[in-house]
Amino acid sequence: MTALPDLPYRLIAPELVVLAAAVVVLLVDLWLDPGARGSLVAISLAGLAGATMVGLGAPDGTGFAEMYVRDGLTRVGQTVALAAAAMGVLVAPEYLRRFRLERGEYYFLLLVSTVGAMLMAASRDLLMLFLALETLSVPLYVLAAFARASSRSQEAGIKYFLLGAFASGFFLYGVALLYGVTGTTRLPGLAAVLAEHASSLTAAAGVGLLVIGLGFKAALVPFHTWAPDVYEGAPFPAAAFMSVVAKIGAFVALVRVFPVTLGALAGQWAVILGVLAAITMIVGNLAALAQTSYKRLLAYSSVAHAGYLLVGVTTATPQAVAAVLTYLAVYAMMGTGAFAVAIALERNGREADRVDDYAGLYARAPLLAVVAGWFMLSLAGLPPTGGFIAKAGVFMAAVDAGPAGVTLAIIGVLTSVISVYYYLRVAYVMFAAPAAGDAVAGDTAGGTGLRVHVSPLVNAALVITALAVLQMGVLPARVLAFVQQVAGLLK
Amino acid sequence: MPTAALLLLWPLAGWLVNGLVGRFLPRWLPGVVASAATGASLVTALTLLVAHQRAAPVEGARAAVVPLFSWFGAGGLAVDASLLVDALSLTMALVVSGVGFLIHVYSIGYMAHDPHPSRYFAYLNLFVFAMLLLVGAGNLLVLFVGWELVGVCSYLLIGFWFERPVAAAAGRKAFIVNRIGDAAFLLGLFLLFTALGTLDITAIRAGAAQLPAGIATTAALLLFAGATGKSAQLPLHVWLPDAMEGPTPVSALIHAATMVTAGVFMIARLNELFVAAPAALGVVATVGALTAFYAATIALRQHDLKRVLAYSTISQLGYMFVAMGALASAVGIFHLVTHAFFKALLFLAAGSVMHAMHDVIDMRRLGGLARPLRWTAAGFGIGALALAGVPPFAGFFSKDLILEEAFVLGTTTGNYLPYGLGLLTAFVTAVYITRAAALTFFGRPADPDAHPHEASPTMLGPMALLAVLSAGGGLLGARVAGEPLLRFLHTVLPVHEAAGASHPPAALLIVLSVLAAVSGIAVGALAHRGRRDLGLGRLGTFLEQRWYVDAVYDAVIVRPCHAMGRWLAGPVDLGVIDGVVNAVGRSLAVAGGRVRQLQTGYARQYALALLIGTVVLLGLWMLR
Amino acid sequence: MVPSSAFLVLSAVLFTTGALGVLIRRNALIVFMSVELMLNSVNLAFVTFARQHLSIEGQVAVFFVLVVAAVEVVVGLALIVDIFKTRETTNIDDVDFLRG
Amino acid sequence: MEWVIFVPAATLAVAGGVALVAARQPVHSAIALLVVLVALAVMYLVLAAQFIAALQVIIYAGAIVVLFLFVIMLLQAGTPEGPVNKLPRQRVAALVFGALYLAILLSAALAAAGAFAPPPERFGTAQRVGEALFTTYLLPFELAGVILLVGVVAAVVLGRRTGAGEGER
Amino acid sequence: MDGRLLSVLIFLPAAGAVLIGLLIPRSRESGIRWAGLLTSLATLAVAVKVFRAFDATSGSFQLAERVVWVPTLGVGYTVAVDGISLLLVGLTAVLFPIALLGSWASIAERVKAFTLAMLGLETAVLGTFLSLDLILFYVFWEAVLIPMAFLIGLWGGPNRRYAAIKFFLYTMAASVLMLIAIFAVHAAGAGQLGERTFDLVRLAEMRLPAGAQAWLFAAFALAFAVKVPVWPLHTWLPDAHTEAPTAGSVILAALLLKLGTYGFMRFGPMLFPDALVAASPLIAGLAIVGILYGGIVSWAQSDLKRLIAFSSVSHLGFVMLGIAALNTQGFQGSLIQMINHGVSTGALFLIVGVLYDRTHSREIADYGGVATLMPRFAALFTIVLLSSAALPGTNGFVGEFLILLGAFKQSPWWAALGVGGVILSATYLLWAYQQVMHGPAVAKHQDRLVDVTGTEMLVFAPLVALIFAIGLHPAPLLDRSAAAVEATLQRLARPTATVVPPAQTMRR
Repeated sequence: MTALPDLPYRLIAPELVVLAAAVVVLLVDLWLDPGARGSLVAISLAGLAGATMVGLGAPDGTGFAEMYVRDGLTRVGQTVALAAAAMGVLVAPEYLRRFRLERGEYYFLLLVSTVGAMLMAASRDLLMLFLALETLSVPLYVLAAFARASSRSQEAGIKYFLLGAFASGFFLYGVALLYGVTGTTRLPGLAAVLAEHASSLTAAAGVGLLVIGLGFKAALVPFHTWAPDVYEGAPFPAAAFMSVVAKIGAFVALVRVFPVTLGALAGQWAVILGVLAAITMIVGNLAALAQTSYKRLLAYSSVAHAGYLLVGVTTATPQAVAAVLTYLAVYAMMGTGAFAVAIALERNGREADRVDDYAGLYARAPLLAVVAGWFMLSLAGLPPTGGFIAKAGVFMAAVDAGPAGVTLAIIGVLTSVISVYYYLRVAYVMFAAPAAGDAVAGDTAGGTGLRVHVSPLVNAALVITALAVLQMGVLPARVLAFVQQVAGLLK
Repeated sequence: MPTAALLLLWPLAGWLVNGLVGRFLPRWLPGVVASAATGASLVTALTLLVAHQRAAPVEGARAAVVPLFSWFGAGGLAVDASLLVDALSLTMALVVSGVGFLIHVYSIGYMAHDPHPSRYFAYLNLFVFAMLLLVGAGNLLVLFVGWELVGVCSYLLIGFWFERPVAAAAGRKAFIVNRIGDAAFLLGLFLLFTALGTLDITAIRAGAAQLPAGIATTAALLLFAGATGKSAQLPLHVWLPDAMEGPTPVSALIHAATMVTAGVFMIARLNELFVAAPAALGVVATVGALTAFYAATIALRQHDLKRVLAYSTISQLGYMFVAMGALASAVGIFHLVTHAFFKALLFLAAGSVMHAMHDVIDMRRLGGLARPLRWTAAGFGIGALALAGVPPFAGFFSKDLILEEAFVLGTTTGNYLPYGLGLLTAFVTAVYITRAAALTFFGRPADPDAHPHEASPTMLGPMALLAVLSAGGGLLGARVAGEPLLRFLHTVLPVHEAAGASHPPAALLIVLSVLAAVSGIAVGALAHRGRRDLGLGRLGTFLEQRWYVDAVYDAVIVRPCHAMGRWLAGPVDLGVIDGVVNAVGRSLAVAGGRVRQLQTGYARQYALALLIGTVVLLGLWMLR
Repeated sequence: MVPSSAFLVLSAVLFTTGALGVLIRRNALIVFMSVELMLNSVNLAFVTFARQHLSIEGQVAVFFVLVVAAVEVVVGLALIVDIFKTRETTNIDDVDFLRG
Repeated sequence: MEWVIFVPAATLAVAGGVALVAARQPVHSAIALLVVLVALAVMYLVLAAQFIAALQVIIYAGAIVVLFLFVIMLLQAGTPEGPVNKLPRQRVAALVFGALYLAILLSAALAAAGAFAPPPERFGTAQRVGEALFTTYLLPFELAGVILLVGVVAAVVLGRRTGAGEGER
Repeated sequence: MDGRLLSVLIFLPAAGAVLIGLLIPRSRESGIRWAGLLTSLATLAVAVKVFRAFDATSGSFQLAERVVWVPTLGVGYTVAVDGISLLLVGLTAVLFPIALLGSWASIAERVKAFTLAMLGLETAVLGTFLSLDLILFYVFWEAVLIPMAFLIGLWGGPNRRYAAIKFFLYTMAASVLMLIAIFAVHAAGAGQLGERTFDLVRLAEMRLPAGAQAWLFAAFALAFAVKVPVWPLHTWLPDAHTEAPTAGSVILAALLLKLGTYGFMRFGPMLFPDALVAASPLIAGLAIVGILYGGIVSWAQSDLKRLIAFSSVSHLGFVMLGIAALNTQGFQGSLIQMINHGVSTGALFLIVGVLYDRTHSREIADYGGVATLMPRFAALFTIVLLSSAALPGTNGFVGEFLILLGAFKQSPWWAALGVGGVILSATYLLWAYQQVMHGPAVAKHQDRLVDVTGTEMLVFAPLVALIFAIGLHPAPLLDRSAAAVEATLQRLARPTATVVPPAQTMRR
């Protein structure tokens, strides 16, 4: 009978805190009179905040038989994920109330999914990674379908689920193959053995399948097809949350697997990832051009951003990795912010999803319009927003890395120009005077049926994200320094 | 403040006064102000002359440079606005301010009923200022400033009655044609600067001799091209006849007496440069001669009295260029002066005719005016005789000298064309001016119930003075009088004894030119007795259509350019250049639509996409 | 003694069959069963490699796959039931409101 | 002598797989799935994974397939797919790329194939696997628990009756 | 304040915008107008202070401020002024109050947004002229686009949306490649200088290999050329000009186009001297094409604003020609010409604005005989027109003269072709003037064509003053820029052996 191993629970304290919060939410929800659901939000936020504290305090180190590692990457990834989750919580309640979706499970699922993302950042074992991935995904499937009565929401759920399961099949087979070659699923061991079997077909296929599994979550073309439909169908706050948290998880994992673990074998995968990045940037932006639904537009934009992020992963220098993490942080903020704007709006009692629904927003709520415009600028990567710093960082790293990087960077900036068109179109609609054509059927006599739902929480989310984007755009030094130093640890 | 500066300041002040507050003054005042300003300049010019004479004996060449201020500089270039006071500039200044003053006075009467006197006189003063700046400039660039400014003034004054589209168009034409010349002038200027490193006229004159022949010739020709624009020589003469749309005094001052002579003056001013460029001189003389003849013939068949005078001006300017080309700058200037007198006189007379006939100027509708307008007629007569070159009137002396010099040119260079054409032109000149006089003043009035009345003293006075000058001005250059003007000018424009110049049989030449003049008058008088006008058949229409030059320009230059503009603006700019830009945008949008169609909404198909992606990706990966 | 290649071939075949099922069948239930088939083929691969490397990891992996598969089935079936309630169909092709 | 077991089992598995995919009725597919599962359980035994084989039978055959059958009954989804195929070219494309994919997979998997050494004592028993799960794989094991919890909650969320007009957008 | 004079200058308008945005409600329109105007005037005052503090005798960068901005990337907040940027800064500070005053009446709706956009734009433009850090420069450079696009898109003419998008995307598409080039220069700097920096002065100390220079300069040049705009990259300009509101057109023509020419003058010699020298014939060629093409096409326009837009293509062609001459006269001329074009074309757009405010028509055909109805206006128009046609005595002449002289020294043919533009400018300007102002007064809009008001006079007064002041006494400007121009041109000298010509030093 072997003794129980040491269990460094301090290492996984942040995850435990969030998990605890989730369970508490579940329990409280059971015997809570449906008036005081605010406490659930409070608990969730408290959990997330606590986890952040603990996480920043927790020591570096590995544990659980090398499966779990807490290093700079973990720390940054988890912090970003937690922040994104907090925003996700903030934007939810008012919307859920408006559409009678108030249920404690929402927060439970959200929190658990966050735990999944956090563990993806920390996994150093492929099986562990697989389970983290599922912990991230399964709640998202449910969140997508959270508005059960709405057939669109159901459709989002089933599509996301079906394709997700399909993709994880591929991922798993990849794990199996790598296990077959190396006899282990630990990333460090894997790297060591693969260094010998550099030319092994199995290894190549295995790694490739991993890319597909993670690429699916990250919505890389051609594994992105679920994203637009799911975002559109899912309830707004759910879409907001999944659009960022899934990306964070997936990309931190990609960084962990490729630059960090397989950095030595970059020659093998850099080209492939580069091609993927290029296709993703191009397709994502082009498709977004033609969208009339705000959610779909953001969906494709998130695809495009995945492309930019992947440029960083491909470049794989410490500088690039730092840039990717920065980008994730900025994206988390501006992405949620962009969704939050729409969540605060309602057109004739519908959720305001058509871009035209925002006509005359400036006349109705100038400040909101300005904030919205601000997020659009940031998403488009124009100075002086965080979006610019993020993109600049990635492309700069790419250019530093040499000709291939330059090519990617050029594709990147040119496609960003395309993106400017559809982002500014939204801003333009908001600021332009509501012309006759903009009026939506059933508009009240007051001109437009645009209603703004002032909710302190959503406003808080808007303010925080907007300021974060500003901070990253104007005074990014400290954040970048931190991330840079973190990236310095990887080598 | 140097006295020379006052020369410019008076009209400048007059311009500012009339331009800024003129509208609020009583309508008679602007004219007085303007005339006073010009008069003051005249006085200043005279005092300068006196000072200049006192400074030293006539023979010794003297040029006083009066620095005003440093305009601008960059790198090696330094442009200092300065005035150059010497015999040449003084002569010109006197002519400009003198004739200018008379015409100002005349205008007071002539424009008495015009609604915008202040604007008119403001322009007039501005012109005088610009012209004085031109003639007084000590720096080639400053000269160019005046050169352009007079162009603007002429644009403004030709188009003074801009309600009439014809006038507006004429003004524009004048400015643009001048601009073409000016462009060439600028290039010449650049060449001089790059070659000599300065634009100071004195320095250029000093350095010209050392210039390589090629550069000197090129520069001279470029500058001459500028002169053809300003002085209405072939091929840039087309604007001057149209300029007659302006008020008649303007035609007298600008388009006869002063501005158009700027080209001649400029060549005199840069005499040494042209001396250094014999080839260019040949061109100058030839172009001058051709222009003289060409314009004279056209004058034969014009019906508009002022147009007759306009072509006559072009023709006479041709004479001056012949003189310049013959290296007889002083003579050229002499003719410039006399021409200023009699041509101004003729125009003023024509003006008084218009005034009397309520702006009718078509000679076919005039006639028999000698009786009602006897003073005017007398003035016109004197001017005509002077123009025809009948001794002892002013024109005789100057033109005769020019012909002599042209003959000398022939003997030295073998190029007798200038002399031949010159002589022939003398005859034609006599004919057309006689015709004009006959049709206008003699015979039976075309319109019996018109009751013309003689002009006011303010108009007759200047005419009288000019008549005197036209009659006696010849003395300035007459050998009998000891050629005071010529000797005066020789201090700046020395006589160039060309190699192998055999002295011409002066007496014979005089006889010839007098013969040409007299016979011309006779022919003219006989041909147009009783105001019948001979049509000369085909030739007549050919001349009447000004040798079709304007038509050709219109067809070959103006229309094609405009058409090209439309073509470039439409098919090229919007069609191709902008088309490409828009095409890019559109193709992107289309691509976006395509990509969007791939998103069919069928989960199975998404799964297929995923599988295909996987196959391709793994394929690439493993095949590598 | 059966070589590991035999088992691997079998697993590959099964995986592909399952994938084809997902791509070709329109009945949501059959599609899910095809997914299960894919997962099972993965398990076979794991067990085979575990035997080959004589390391227990592969078998442990199978355990986790089983758990996840169970959860997925629960979620998936719940979704299908929901959709059936609103659309009266189990045909995955009828779920195509969202597109573009 | 393992071939004697392997060949029929493999045949069964493949046949079951094909049947699963090809069956007109979900019920038949479910049965086919069951066949495959059992066949694989046998394989596991051959591969010295007794415990896994047991789990296979208990969890899969015992729980999952049953769950499928329940739902099939519940929805009376016994009806075959309608004749209309909205994606005519899907099948061809699927077969082509499926074949390519199979090729890739085989080449990849076979490259990793290696000889079987005789397994050590009690390899693949519940004890061995259990030890691994509760020592080395403790964290994933706990995580698996979390996932199961999520499954439960998901069932609750998606399964309970919907309130009036809930989520109508 | 003196220590941070330039920062104050740059951010004063933005600060004012923020305050206005927060303190004054949208309804108080006149209050907003005044606040905006006062802010811009205050900025002008600071600019005057800068002029005072500037030492004309030195060609080095002055009043420098450098703050480490993003140490990890080597990005710094580095601003400083030299003789070249000084003049453009002055122009900017002068023109914004005029533009704001000029739109007093014409901008009726969303006054607040308009004012904020204008002030934001001023900060961006000033920042672009003053920043000496490549990233900072790029940030301001792009920041210019946003308010301008909104000015066009929200207060523009009927086709405003198309124009705004075209302006934004066209110029942006060209600039992004510059960003990549900036990164490349940065990378090269890291290699050669052993220091990760975007500091222009620092980077100018290295001399890149000719091949690299060619590519990188191409990327920079593309961005600048589109802004200028150099033929054939000009087609965004007519649309933008035509649709933009008067103030927008003024700023666009007077300042934004200068960003491009300034870019050539600033970055070409400092970072890519060899490439610039090599490319100068090409630049000159395109410039000449632009001069003639712009002139001829203007002549064929039926829309006043389009006509002026194409005239800008022609005038900016002169500026490029002067830059391509690569000698003192050329550079000085280009610099003066930038100012002149700012003044003259700005005034021309205001002139059109006066007409448009009254009749809401830009069609030349709709006018005729206006001079008889609006004599004072006619006088203004004539002055502006003559200055735009480069009549001696007005500002336009000095610039074009120096440019052509500089070009002539480089190659007589450049000048010979260039003077064609002098003729053309007279042609189309006088043509347009005659169509609009001369002839009998047409009945259309007659009643609405009242002569210019006092306010409008106030708008034009400073411009007219500048037209003559620069025309008669340009020395103050030329003297201030002379030293800097010399220092810049020094960089073009091929380095003898390995010694790199001294980069412009930086001092407080």
